[in-house]
Amino acid sequence: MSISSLLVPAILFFALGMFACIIKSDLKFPPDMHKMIVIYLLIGIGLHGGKALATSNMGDALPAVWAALGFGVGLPIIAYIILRGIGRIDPLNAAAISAHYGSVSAGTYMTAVAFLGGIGVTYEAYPVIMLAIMESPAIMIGLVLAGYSRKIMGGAQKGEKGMMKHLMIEAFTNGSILLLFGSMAIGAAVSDTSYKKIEPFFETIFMGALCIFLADMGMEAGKRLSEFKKVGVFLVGFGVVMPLIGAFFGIMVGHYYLQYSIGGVTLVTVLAASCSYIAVPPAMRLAIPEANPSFYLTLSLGCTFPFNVVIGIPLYYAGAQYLAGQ
Amino acid sequence: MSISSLLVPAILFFALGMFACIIKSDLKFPPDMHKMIVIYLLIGIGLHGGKALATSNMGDALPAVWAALGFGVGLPIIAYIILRGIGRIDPLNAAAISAHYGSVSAGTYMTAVAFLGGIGVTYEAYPVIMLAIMESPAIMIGLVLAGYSRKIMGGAQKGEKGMMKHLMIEAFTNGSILLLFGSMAIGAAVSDTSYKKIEPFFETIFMGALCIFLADMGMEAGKRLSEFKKVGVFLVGFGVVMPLIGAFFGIMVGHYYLQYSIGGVTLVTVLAASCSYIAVPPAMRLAIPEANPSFYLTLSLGCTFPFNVVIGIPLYYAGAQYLAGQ
Amino acid sequence: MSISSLLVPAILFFALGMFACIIKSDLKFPPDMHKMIVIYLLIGIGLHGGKALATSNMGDALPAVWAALGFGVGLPIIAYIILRGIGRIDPLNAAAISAHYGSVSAGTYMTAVAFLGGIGVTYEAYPVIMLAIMESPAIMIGLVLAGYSRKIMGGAQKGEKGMMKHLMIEAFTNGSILLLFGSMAIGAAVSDTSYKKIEPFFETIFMGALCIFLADMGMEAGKRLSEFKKVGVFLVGFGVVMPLIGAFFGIMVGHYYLQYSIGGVTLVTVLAASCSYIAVPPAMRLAIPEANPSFYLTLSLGCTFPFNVVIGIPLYYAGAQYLAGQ
Amino acid sequence: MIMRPETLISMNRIEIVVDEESLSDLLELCREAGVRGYTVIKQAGGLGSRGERRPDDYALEEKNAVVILACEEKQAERIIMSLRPKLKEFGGMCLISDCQWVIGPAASY
Amino acid sequence: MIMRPETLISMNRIEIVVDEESLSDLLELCREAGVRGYTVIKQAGGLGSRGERRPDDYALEEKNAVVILACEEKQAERIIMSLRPKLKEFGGMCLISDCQWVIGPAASY
Amino acid sequence: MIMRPETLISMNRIEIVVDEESLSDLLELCREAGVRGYTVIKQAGGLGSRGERRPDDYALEEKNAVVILACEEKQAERIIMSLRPKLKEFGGMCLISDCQWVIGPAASY
Ligand SMILES: Nc1ncnc2c1ncn2[C@@H]1O[C@H](COP(=O)(O)O)[C@@H](O)[C@H]1O
Ligand SMILES: Nc1ncnc2c1ncn2[C@@H]1O[C@H](COP(=O)(O)O)[C@@H](O)[C@H]1O
Ligand SMILES: Nc1ncnc2c1ncn2[C@@H]1O[C@H](COP(=O)(O)O)[C@@H](O)[C@H]1O
Ligand code: NA
Ligand code: NA
Ligand code: NA
Repeated sequence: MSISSLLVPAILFFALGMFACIIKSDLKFPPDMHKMIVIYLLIGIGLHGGKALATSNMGDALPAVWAALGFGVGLPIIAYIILRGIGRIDPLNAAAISAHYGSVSAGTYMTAVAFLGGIGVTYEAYPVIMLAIMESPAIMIGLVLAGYSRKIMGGAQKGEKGMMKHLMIEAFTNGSILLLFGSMAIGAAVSDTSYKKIEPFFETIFMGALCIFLADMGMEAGKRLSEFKKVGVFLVGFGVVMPLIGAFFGIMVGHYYLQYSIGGVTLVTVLAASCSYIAVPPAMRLAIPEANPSFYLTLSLGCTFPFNVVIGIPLYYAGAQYLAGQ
Repeated sequence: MSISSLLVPAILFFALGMFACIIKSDLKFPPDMHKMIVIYLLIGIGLHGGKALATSNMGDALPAVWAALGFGVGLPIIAYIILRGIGRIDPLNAAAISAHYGSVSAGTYMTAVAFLGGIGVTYEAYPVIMLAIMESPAIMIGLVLAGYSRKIMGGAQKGEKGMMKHLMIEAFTNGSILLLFGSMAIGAAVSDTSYKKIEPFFETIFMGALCIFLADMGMEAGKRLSEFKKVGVFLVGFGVVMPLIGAFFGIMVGHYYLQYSIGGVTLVTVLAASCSYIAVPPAMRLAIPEANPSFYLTLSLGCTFPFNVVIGIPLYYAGAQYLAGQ
Repeated sequence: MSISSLLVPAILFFALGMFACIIKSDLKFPPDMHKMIVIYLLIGIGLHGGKALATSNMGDALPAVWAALGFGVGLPIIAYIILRGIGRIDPLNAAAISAHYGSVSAGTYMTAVAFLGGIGVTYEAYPVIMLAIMESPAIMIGLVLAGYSRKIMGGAQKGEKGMMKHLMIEAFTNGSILLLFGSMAIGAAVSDTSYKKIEPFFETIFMGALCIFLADMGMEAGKRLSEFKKVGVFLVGFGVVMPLIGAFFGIMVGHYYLQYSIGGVTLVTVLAASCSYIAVPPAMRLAIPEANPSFYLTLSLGCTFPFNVVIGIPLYYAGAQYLAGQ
Repeated sequence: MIMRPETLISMNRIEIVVDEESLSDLLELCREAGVRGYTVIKQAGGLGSRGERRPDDYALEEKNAVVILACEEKQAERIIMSLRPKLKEFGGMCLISDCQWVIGPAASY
Repeated sequence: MIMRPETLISMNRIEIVVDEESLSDLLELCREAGVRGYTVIKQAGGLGSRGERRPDDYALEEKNAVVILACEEKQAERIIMSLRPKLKEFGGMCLISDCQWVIGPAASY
Repeated sequence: MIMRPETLISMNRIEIVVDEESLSDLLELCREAGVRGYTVIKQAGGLGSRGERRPDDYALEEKNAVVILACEEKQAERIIMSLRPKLKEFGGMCLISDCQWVIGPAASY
């Protein structure tokens, strides 16, 4: 694997976006462009995943589901303990931040797919199921942690029950999750002839569209860099260490429990290491209005996402190679 | 024709959009995305049609033009008689609704094209001309029906003449119609070498883009379902029966008068059965401000469009097969 | 070269857009659509250029750089002299207009690329560098001319220095320029395997997307036609003659100094003949607030751009052919 | 104001800011209170008791809507009284001030 | 208001809502009446005598524009007088109220 | 106004129009002056001493932002005094008028 094969266009565009932001360029993508590309990418990844799953044994997908639920529940608890125990972060902010780390970043996942594609590595069909599943439990655990935090703070538990139900519904009707699940179902249902007709749009041009998405994410991440001071050294450090902790569990589960190939292990690791910036932030804003959104957004978008895209993915891949004894 | 070949991705995405709306998901596509895709699809269909027409005998297109004008004038009158005679709908609302049924839905047409493509059925080049022609006469007839309605109601005829001229101009300078005609002209004019260069954008990825369009239409249709109560049982029923009446004339004209192949007859039937939601609603809002827009929009988007997309198209295709003796 | 080979779809779509505007159609593309396509096209042209440059000798690019700087500095001075000497235009408006003619229009450049592609003519990799370079010096010269104008008008020189620095920074951090340079760098850096993955998006469908861009530009140009009266006969004439003067220098430099092929000479001529409507207008609005924006925008978008797209490009190509003795 | 009384009618101008999600509830209440005209501006942002709300934030889009409503004093009172119990829940703000309606357009107040 | 008179100028604030299609005619009239400053907010929606107008409706986009205009009382009267005959045609609404212009920015009224 | 005093609080309504680029500076100043609530509408256009500004122009997008701010009279004075020196630089306009805050939503003024 040469250096030039590491220069995946998607990642370079991410760097370009970040660079534009750092030199204070007036480069700006229309907000709707970003939304459109996200919709497109989610459908594309769903269709592709669904098609792959249709040809594989559905029973074999079960361990992936368990792993996803395990990450969704376990990682936020670990994050919460670190934030409270080592960082002395106040309970509600700790709960809000933790929830993000149980969830996943579809952008990071797709970058990893681009990375593997760039170096010609194949992977299993199951990680995409994990991508679709992991957002919901993380929101639930975030709410449980918030309830716990409020209890230890002795505060009122006003309307917790109603909120719980409200958020559970939201976690399952969330647009991104629905789009991903729906496209997976469609990808699995349609005939090969039909799929061929939509393949040029959803697969052939996918990697190029991903570049534009990542350029935009780079600008978004760059914007958040300026908030590092407000967020503090500990939290910025957490934004780099927590993905590594997640990655440790991810690589172990991927290799020993799921027993996937190098590509598959890399993807599972990326899922465990990444953290949400789509469904979880609005849910936490609603569930824990006392928490400061600039904390979790800066960590997620300004810290963990860039770390995973630029350093994490090649690192996790190297780790997966090492475990596989290559 | 197996069940799975009926599962055209475009129609499944329509169902997904409707489902998202029914379970009250927060899934939402940017409004500009929809406009962009419509522009793209209209150009794509126009170019494709123009290219096909360039290689066919222009004289043979004339019957299609007569058929289009016949539908545009005849169907609204039938609709008006039903709405007034059976439904006892007040004259101005009846006029506004009727106009929609003389016109066509490009979205339904493209879904039918996707459907035929999915099962590998070919069709004539002429129906696309009908698509471009049918919007304008329907608006004119709507205006005539409104004038007639006002007369029988004994109301003032203020400024009818000026409005007539204004709307005639608008019917011919309407953006969508212009785009369709313009692209047809361009498709017919350019050389094969030139066409090859733009084909990947306007043809190869067309079917995928159509999926996103239909997902959005599904959400739009889903939103209108909640208005069924306001609109009343008769009108909802009309929204299902009227396309069937249109389809009857369509299939007869397509098979006996135009003598097209099964694919061509299906498209002609779809044109006659479908009803506008692009050029006619704003025209009627202007021409008949007394009419309640939620009536015609609910019928068009919430009733007739979903009916045609999900049930109508396969039904019309089966009918065309039956007539052709297959 | 037959007439039909001149009927490049991109140019026909430009005509369609202008036609829509002239007949007062309500056709309108969402503003964000235009921005998105511009972003896409700039990246596409950058990547393609970068890839081509990576395989060519970088030392050979130097003459192109000198030519670009020469055009950027020389053409505005010529324009200023004509505007002041013949047209008796007031100094500040003259300065603002002049700056535009030292710069380039990426849209015209891409149309020329489409034109050459349509007739199967190849070209050198270097003109794209000129495209990226020429925007900045033109802004600088505009500022110098404004300073000179203010001096001969005896006005106050308030804050000239600060403005100079501010605009210099802006000229180099301008989003479009950054996108172009960045994509060139990425195109040059990535491996062929990686490039292949993004090629379908950035190259295969490029020409089709360009059509939509040009349809929109046609509407924009059409809108400006109505301002011709306000701008006056002299300036409208200048908007046609100035590109021809630029073209003269362009074709000479392209043929005798750079010694490019017919395709390359055509592109260099187009660069010299075209005039900016992206980075220069906002810079001039800031630097010379006294100048009337409707002057330079009408000239650039309503006059020079349509002239170059419809008449200029084939003319410059014919000129290049003539010089090459074909 | 030296304009003649047949030109102007004394009225109240009510200006309400709420989350976009609460907008349809608010407008429903308004219509129930007999309001016959209002103007809505969406995509607004702001600062309030719940902190900043940014309609153009990338990951956390929070949009406000501004509702402007001109009506006669009596009607204003009725509206305010029927809105008040819900205002607490909606959050945002509700202002009322005096203004003159320039006679001309069809009366929609 | 206890602020000193050199800080504030008594003025009128005119607020007009019309269809976006009528906006350019309205602004043309304003400029003819000598208006030297106004602010325009587009993409507004609302309810009025012609029913609801929704700027974000899928099939029937109807947009209003809000024009805000600060000017001296005399100027306001002139504007109102020259606008009034057209207001009937434009529809929408036109409000006028008192306000104070905070001296500071270049006078554009 | 015949409404009871426990319903309404007398307040000032400040309305500022500036370029979108100056908006963050303006809001920074507001927050420094202790403002606890404001509403922002972006994408506005207008006419002023620097000519027309069009937010939807193709080649020359110039956007204004409208800031609406309700606060108590004393606070208003403080805000105006601390804004005034910068208003010249920002351009645009700043209006102040009287209004009533309808008690109900959490106090954010
Ligand atoms: N004093 C105020 N002046 C202007 N707008 C306000 C004020 N207080 C609240 N708002 C608006 O109301 C929204 C919601 O306020 P809140 O419910 O207090 O968070 C804010 O985002 C502002 O747009
Ligand atoms: N009483 C009112 N208060 C606020 N806005 C109004 C009022 N009446 C009309 N409008 C606005 O003016 C637009 C057109 O009104 P109309 O011409 O009466 O249909 C409406 O869509 C509203 O945005
Ligand atoms: N008299 C006024 N009434 C309303 N808005 C104004 C007025 N003067 C200026 N503005 C607004 O302030 C912006 C900038 O004004 P200026 O700095 O004077 O060019 C204008 O584009 C308008 O939106
Ligand atoms: Na994670
Ligand atoms: Na029909
Ligand atoms: Na030039």
